[in-house]
Amino acid sequence: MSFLHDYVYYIGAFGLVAIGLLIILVKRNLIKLIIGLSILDTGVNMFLISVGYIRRGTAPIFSRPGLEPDGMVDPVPQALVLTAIVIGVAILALALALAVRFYKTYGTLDLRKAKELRW
Amino acid sequence: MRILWFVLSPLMALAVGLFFLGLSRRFMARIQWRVGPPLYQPLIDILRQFTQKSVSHGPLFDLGVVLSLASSFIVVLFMPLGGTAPLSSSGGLLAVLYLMLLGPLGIALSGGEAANPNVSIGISRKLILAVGYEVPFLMIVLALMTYYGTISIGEIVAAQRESASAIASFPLVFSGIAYLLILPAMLGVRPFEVVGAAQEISSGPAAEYGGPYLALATIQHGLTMFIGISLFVNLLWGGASNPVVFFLKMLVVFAFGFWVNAAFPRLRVEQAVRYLWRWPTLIAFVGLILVATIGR
Amino acid sequence: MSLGLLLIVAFGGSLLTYLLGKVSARTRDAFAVLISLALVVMVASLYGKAFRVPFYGGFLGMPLVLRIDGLSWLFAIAASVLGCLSVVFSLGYMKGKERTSFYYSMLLLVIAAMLGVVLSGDLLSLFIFWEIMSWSTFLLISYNGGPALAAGMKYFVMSFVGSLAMLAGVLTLHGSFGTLEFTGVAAGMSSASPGYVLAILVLFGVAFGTKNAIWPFHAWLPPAHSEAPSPFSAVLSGILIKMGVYGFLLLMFVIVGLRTFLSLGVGRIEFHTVLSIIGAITILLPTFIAIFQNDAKRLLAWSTVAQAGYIILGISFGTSLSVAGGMFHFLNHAVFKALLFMVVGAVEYRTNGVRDLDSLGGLIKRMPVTFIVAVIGVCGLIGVPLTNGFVSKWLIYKTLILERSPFLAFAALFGTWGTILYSYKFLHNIFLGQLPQRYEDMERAPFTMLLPMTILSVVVVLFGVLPGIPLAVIDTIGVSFGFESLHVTPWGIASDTGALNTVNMLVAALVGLVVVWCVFRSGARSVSVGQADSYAAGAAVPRDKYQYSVRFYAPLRRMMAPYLKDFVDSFYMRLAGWVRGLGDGLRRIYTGYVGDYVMYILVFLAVLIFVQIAWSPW
Amino acid sequence: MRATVGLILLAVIGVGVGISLLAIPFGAPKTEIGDYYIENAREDTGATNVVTSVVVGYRAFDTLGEVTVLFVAALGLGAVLATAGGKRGRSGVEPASLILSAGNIFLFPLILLFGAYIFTHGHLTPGGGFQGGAVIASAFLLVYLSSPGKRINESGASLTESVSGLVFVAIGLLGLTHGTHYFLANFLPKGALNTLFSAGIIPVIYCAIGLKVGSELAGVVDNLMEETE
Amino acid sequence: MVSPVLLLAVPLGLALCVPLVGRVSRRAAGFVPVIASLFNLVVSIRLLPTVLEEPIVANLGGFPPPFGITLFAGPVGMLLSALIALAGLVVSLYALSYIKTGPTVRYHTLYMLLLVGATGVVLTGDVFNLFVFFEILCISSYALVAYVGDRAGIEASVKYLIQGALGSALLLIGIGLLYGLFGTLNMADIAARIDSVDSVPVFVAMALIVVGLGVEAAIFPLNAWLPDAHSSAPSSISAILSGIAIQVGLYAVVRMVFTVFGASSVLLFFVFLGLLTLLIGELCAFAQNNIKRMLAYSSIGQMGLIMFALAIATTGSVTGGLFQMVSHTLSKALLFLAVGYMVYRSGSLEISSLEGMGRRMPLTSFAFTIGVFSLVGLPPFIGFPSKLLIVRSALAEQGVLLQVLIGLVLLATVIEGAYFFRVIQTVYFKKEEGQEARQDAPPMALLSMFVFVAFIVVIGVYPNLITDVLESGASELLERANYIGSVLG
Repeated sequence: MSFLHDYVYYIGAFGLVAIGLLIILVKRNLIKLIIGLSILDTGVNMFLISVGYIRRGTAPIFSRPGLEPDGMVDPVPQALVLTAIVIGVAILALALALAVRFYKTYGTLDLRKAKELRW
Repeated sequence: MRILWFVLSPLMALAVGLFFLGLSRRFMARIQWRVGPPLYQPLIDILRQFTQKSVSHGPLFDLGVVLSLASSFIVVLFMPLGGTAPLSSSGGLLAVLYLMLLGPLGIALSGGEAANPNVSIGISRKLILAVGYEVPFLMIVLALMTYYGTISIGEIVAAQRESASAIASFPLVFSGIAYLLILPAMLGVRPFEVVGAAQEISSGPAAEYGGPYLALATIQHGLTMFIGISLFVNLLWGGASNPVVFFLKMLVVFAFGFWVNAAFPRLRVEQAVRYLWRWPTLIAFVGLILVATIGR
Repeated sequence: MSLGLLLIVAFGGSLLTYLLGKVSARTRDAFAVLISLALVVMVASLYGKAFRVPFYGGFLGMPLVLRIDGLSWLFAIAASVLGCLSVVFSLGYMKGKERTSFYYSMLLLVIAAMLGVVLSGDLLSLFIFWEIMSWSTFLLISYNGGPALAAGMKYFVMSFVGSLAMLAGVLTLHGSFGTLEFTGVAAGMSSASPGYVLAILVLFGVAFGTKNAIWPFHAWLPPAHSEAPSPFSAVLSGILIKMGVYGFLLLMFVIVGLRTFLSLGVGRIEFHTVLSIIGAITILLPTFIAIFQNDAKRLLAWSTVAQAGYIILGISFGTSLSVAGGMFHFLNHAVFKALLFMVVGAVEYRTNGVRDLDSLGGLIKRMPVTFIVAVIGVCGLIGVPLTNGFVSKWLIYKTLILERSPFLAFAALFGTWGTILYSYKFLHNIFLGQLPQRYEDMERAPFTMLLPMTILSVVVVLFGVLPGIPLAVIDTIGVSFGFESLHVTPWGIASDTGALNTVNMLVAALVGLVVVWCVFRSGARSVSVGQADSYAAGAAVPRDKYQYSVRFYAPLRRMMAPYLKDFVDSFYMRLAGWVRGLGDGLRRIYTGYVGDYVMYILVFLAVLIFVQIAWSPW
Repeated sequence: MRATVGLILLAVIGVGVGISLLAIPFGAPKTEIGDYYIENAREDTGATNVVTSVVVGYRAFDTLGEVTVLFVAALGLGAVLATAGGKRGRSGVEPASLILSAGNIFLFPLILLFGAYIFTHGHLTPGGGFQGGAVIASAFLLVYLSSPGKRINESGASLTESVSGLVFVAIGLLGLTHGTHYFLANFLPKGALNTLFSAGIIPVIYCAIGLKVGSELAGVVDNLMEETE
Repeated sequence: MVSPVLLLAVPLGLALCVPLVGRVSRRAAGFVPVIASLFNLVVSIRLLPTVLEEPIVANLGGFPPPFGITLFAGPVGMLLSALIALAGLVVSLYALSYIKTGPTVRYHTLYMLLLVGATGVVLTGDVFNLFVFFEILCISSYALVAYVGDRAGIEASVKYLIQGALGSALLLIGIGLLYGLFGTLNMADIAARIDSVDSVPVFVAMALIVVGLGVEAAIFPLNAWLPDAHSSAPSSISAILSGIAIQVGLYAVVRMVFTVFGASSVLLFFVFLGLLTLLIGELCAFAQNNIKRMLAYSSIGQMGLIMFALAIATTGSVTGGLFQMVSHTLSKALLFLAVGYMVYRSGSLEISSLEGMGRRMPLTSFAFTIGVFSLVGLPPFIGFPSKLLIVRSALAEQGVLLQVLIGLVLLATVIEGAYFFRVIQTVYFKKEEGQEARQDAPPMALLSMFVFVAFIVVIGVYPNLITDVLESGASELLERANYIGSVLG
C-alpha cells in the first residue's frame, strides 16, 4: 500500500479533477456544470497544495522567534493556491451571474435548449 | 502579260461561269427527261434583267450585291488559269479562302437589309451549309499546302507539274476524292440546293432580287461555280499550261462532280451537314493524317 | 519622360478623378479624359526607348524596378489608347448612371495598373500591379449588379487562383536566385534544370492563362465580359485580358528564353506544343459556343475567348512568323473587339440596355454609322482581307502550314468559319432584318460614342492595308527575343513560300468594286421601297411578326448542342458547390451544445497525450 | 455513451498525468525556491509569515493581478446583471426571524473586527487580505439574511473598491520612484520582526486588499441577492 | 525612468479610476481608456528602439529571477503591446460613440482591464503570472461578451465561460506539473532546466498548457466558443477579441512551446494543426450568412495561418507570422468596427441585409472594403506583405511537403477571398428598392476606422517600417539561449 500512501493526495486531487471534468462533460444543467467547474477547481487547488507538501511539515510561519525553517512546507504552492482560489471564486461568481441571466432569458437551465448559436 | 491576265481572267471566268450555269440547267433537264433551255440562256436572262426595273431596300442592299460580285472577281484574279495568276504574291491560298466567303457574305448583308424572312432563312442555311463543307474543304486544302510546303497556288501547280498531279499521288488521292464529294455542296447544286430553294423559301437569299440585282447574283453564282472547279483543277489536277486545256479539265470535273450527286433528292440542311461531316470529312481526314505523318 | 512620373500621373489621376467627382461631374469628366489623353501622350513619347529605373528601395528586401522596352511599349500604348477611347466612350454611356465617379476612377485605376504591369521591371512589382488590376477589375465587373455579381465572383475567384499561383512562382524564383529583376532571373533560368523551369512555367501559366482566358481557365470570361459596363468590356476584352499575353511573352521569351522554351518538355511531349494545342482547343470550343449565344455581349465574350486562342496558338508555336502573328493579333483583337463592344454599348445605350439578339433588329436604319463601324469591326474579327485581322491570322496560318502542323492550322481556319457564323448573326440580328416598332424613333449614337468607334474602325482598315506599320514594331520585339527578322514591307511580308501584299489586293478590290458598280449602275434604276411593299405585296403586315432572327442557327444547334456544353464551367460550378457543401458540412461540428465542445477539448488533450505515450515522438 | 467516451478520455489523460506525477514524488523535500523563500523571507520582506511574504512580497505582482481578477469578476457580474433591466426594489420578502436579526446586531461589528484583524496581521499569522476580506463580506451577507430590506451603500462600496485598488497600484509605483526603483519594491522600513508595524508595505497592501476584497465580495453578494427574487 | 511595468501599472491604475470618474461624468469615463491606451502606445513606441538592441528585463519588487516575478520586454512583447495599445486606443475611440446604453462605466473599466490582461500576458516572464493575466483577459472577455444582455450574448458568454474555465483549469494543472517538475515558475529558469526531466512528464505538462491556452488561441478543436462569442459581443469588443485576445492567446502558446519547452520536434504537428485550423475556419466562413459569424470564422482561419507560419520556425516564417498578427489585428478590428455600424443601421446580422450600404454609409463601406482587401492579402494593403513573407519563407524551405502545404494555404486564401468579396458585392452592387437616406457612422467611429485604414495603407506600402521589429522578434522567439541568458544573466 505504499503507492497509495505515497500518492493518496494526488489520487484524491485528480479524483476530484476527474469528477469535475465528467460532470462538465455529461451534465446539461448549467448549475450542475458550474458545480462541476467548482469541483474541478478544488481538485486543481488540492493538487497544487500537494505538490508543495512535505511529509510532516509545518506551516511556513515563523510565529515564534527561533523557529527552525527545516520542517516547513514549500510556501510557493500555497501562495499560488491563494491566487487560484480567488480566481476560481471570480469565475464562479461570474458564472452564477450568467446562470441567473440564462435562466431569465431561456426559462430553463438546460444547455441543450440553448442552441441558437451554432454552425 | 500580267496586266493582260488582269483583264482576261475575269472575262474568262465570266464566260465559263455562265456556260456552266447553262450547262447545269441543261444537265438537270436531261436527267429529268426534259430538253432544257439552250446553253446561252443565262446570258440572255442576264441581259434582259439589266434592263428591268427593280426594287431596292437601301444602300446596303445595293452595295452588298456589288461587293459579292466584286470579291468573286478578285478571287478569280488569284487563280492561275493555265498561266500565272495576276495576284500571285498577295497572300496565296489563304487569301483565297477568305475572299471566297465574301461572296456569300455580300449577298447576306444585302439580303439582310431587305428584311425578308425568307432571305434570312436562306442565309442561315447557307452559312450552316458552308460550315458543313468547309470542314472537309479545309482539310483538303491544308493537306495540299502541307504536302507541298507552300501557300501559293502557283507553286502548288508548279510542283505538280514537276511530279504527278496531286490526285494521282498517294496520300493526296483521298483529298481529291473528298473534294469531288463536296463539290456540289460548294457549288450549291443538287442535292445541296436547300439554300435557294425556290418553292419553299422563294429562292432564299435572292428572294428580293430582281432586275440588275438578280443579274449580278446570277453572275456571282456562275463565278462561284467557276472558282470551285478551277480550284480543283489547279490544286489537285496540276493546273494547265494554257487556258484551253484548263477549260477542258474544268469541264470534266464539272461533269463528274455534277453527275455523282445529281440523282439524289434534295437534302435538308441538317442532313446535308451530317452527310458532309461523315464521308467527305472522313476521307479528307485520312488524307490529312497521311500527309501529316508520311509527308512528301 | 520618367516612368515613375507616368505611373504617378496614372494612379494619382484615378484618385483625383474620384475626388473631383464629389465637386462637379463635368470637371471630373473632363479631367478623366485629360488624364487618359496625357497617358497616351506620355506613353507615345517613350517610343523606341529602353531603360530601367529602380523606384522602390526594397519591399521586404526585394527592390522594385520599372523598365521599358519594345515589348512593354507596345502593350503600354495599346492600353493607354484603348483606355482613353473607352473613357471618351463612357462620357455618353455613363450619363445618368449612378456612382459615376467610382466608375471613372476605377477605370483609370485599371488603366494605371495595366501600365504598371507592363512597365514593371521585376516580377514582384509585376505581381503587385497585377493584383491591383485584378481587384479593380472585379469592382468594375460587379458594377452593374444583378447577374454581374456572379460574374464578378467567378472572375475574382479564378483570377485570384491564378495570381496566387503566380505569387508562388515569383517567390520560388526569389528563393532560387535571390533577385526578381527580369534580367537576373533570366540569367538564373538559363542554368536551371528543365523540371524547375517547367514548374515555373506552369505556375505562371496558370496566372497568365486565367487572365487570358485560355481553355480550361476561360470560364470567368463570358459572364464577366457580358455583364460589365460596355466601355469597360471594351477595355477588358481589348487589353486587360491581353496582360496574360504580355505575361506569356515575357515569361517565354524574356525570362525563360526562346531556346530553352522550345526544348522544354516531359519526354517527347513538348511544352510549347501542348500550349499550342490548348490554344487550338481554345479557338474551337468557344467559337462554336459563341454561335449559339443570344446575348450580344456574351457572343462577343465567347468570341474573345476564341480569339485569345489564336494569340496563344501564335505565340506558343514559337516561330518568328507565329509569334509576330500572335502579337499582331493581340493588337488587332484589341482594336476590333473594343470596337464591337462599343457598338453593343451604343446599341444598349439607345435601347435602354437591350442586348438580346432575339429582340433587336433593323437598327441600320436608325444607326447607320454604328452599323458601318460594326461591319468593319466584324470584318476585322473574321479576318477579311484588307482588314487587320486578316494579316495577323494569315501569319499564323502560314507558319502552321509551313511548319507542318496541319491540325493546328485546321483548328485555326475552321475557327474562322465559326467566326463568320456568329459575326453574321451579330450583325444581322442587331442591324439587319426588320426594325421593331419600339425602336422606330430611336436616335443615332451620340458623338462621344461615335468618335472612339470611328477611330478604331479607321485603325482596323489602316492596319489591314498597311500592316507594315505595326509589324515593324513587332518585328523588332521579335528580333529582341532572338527570332530572325521577318522581311516586313509596308504592305506585308516578303517571302519565298507565299508573300503577302495588301496593296495589290487593295487595288484589285477597288478596281473590282468600281467596275462592278459601274456595270450595276448601267442597268435599270431601282425604286426604293419598304419591306411591306415587296414581301407582303402592300398588305398590312403586322410588324414584329415577320422577323426571322430568333434561333438563327436552329438546325445547326440541334446537331451540335449536345457536344457544346461548357464542361469546364459546369465543373467549376460544381466544385464551388462542393466547397460550399463541405463548409456547410464542416460547420456542423459546431453543434451549439457546449457539452460537445468540452468533449472536443478533452479529446484533443487525450489524443495528444495518447500519441506521446504510444509513440513518444518527443 | 457520452459518459463512456468521457471515461475513456479521462483514463487516457489520467495515465498521462499519472506518469508525470511519478516524476514529482509526493512529500519530497522542498524546491530550491521554496528553501530560498523560507531562509530569506524574513530579511527580504520583514514578514514572519512566509506565505504572506511570497504573496505580497516576492509575487506581489501576481496578487495585484489576482485583485484585478476579482475586480473584473465583480464588475462583470454587475454588468451582466445590470443589463437585466434595472434594479428593482425588494418587496414582499419575508423578514428574518428575531434570532437572526438580533444576532446580527451583535455579530456584525465583531465579524468586521475579526476580518480587520485577519488582514492587518497577515504578515504575522495565517491569514491576510483575501481571507480578511472574505470574512468582512460574510458580515454583510449576514446583514442581508437578517434584514432583507437592507442594502449596502453601493457607491460607498465601489468607492472603497477603487480607492483601495489605487492604493495598491500607487504603492507599487512609489516603489518605482523610491528606494530600489523597482515596481512594488518594499520601500518602507521593515521594522522589527513579529510586530504589527513591520514588513514595510505588506500590511498596507494587505489592508488595501482586505478592504477591496471585502467591498467587492459584499457587492457581489448584493448583486446576486437582488437577482434571486 | 520608463519601465515596461508602466505599461501595466498605469492602465491598471487608470482602470481603477474609471468608476471614480464615472461618478463625476459617465461620458468622461469613456475617455479614460483613450488616455491609457495612448499612454501605452507612447511608452511602447519609446521603448521599442531600446528593446531592439537589448531586451529589458524588469524584476518586480527588486527580487532577482527566479525568485521574483520578471517582466520580459523583448521585441515581440513590445510589438504586441504597442499593437494592443493601438487597437485599444482606436477601439476605445470608437466605443465613445458606439457604447451608449447599458452600464457604460463598467464597460469601459472591463475593456481597460481586458487590455491590461492582454498586455500582461505578452510582457510577463513568469508562468503563473501569465496565468493570472490570462484570467484577467478571459474573465473580462466573458463579461463583455454578455454586455448587451440579449439572448445571443448570454448564450455565447455562458459557453465561452465554460470552455474558458475548463481551459484555465487545465492550464493550472499544467503549471502545477511544471512547478512540481522544475521547482520554479520563471520561464527562463524552466527553459534552462527543461532537458533535466523525462520527456513524458514534460510533454504532458506542455499538452495541458497548450490545450489550456489553445482554447483562447482558437486552435482548431478548441475554438468552438469563438464564432459564438465574437459574433454576439458588441462590435467594439468583437474587434478587440478578434484583433487582440486570440492573438495574445496564440502568443502565449508560442512563447510556451518555443521558449519554455523548446519543442522543435513537435512543430510539424503545429504546422498541420495550423493548416487544419486555417482550412476549417475558411470553409466554415464560406458557408456563413451571418456577417459577424463569418468574420469570426475568418479569424479562426487567420489564427491557423499565423500558427502555420510560426510553426515553420524559420526567421522568415516567424517574421511573416508576426507580421500577419499585426495585419490581422488591424484588418479584422477594422472590419468589426465597420460592420458594427452597418449592422446597427440595418438591424440585422444577415449578409443580405447589408445591401445598399455602399450608398447609405459610403465611408464605412469604404473602410470595410479596405479591411477586406487587406485581409485577403491584396496589394497595396498590409495583408499583402505579411502573406508574401509567409509564402516566401515557406517556399524557401526545401522539401515538397511544405510546398504542398503552402498550396493548401493559398487555396484557403482563395476561399477567403471568395466569401469576403461576396460581401463587398452585397455592400456596393446589390440594388435596393427603397432608397434610404445617407446616414454614415458618427465622426468618432469614422475617425477610428480611418486610423486603421491609414495604418493598413501606410504599412502596406512601406512594410519596411516594421520589419526590423518583426525580424528581431522572430529571432527572440527562435533563440531560446538568448532569452534564458538575458533573464538569468
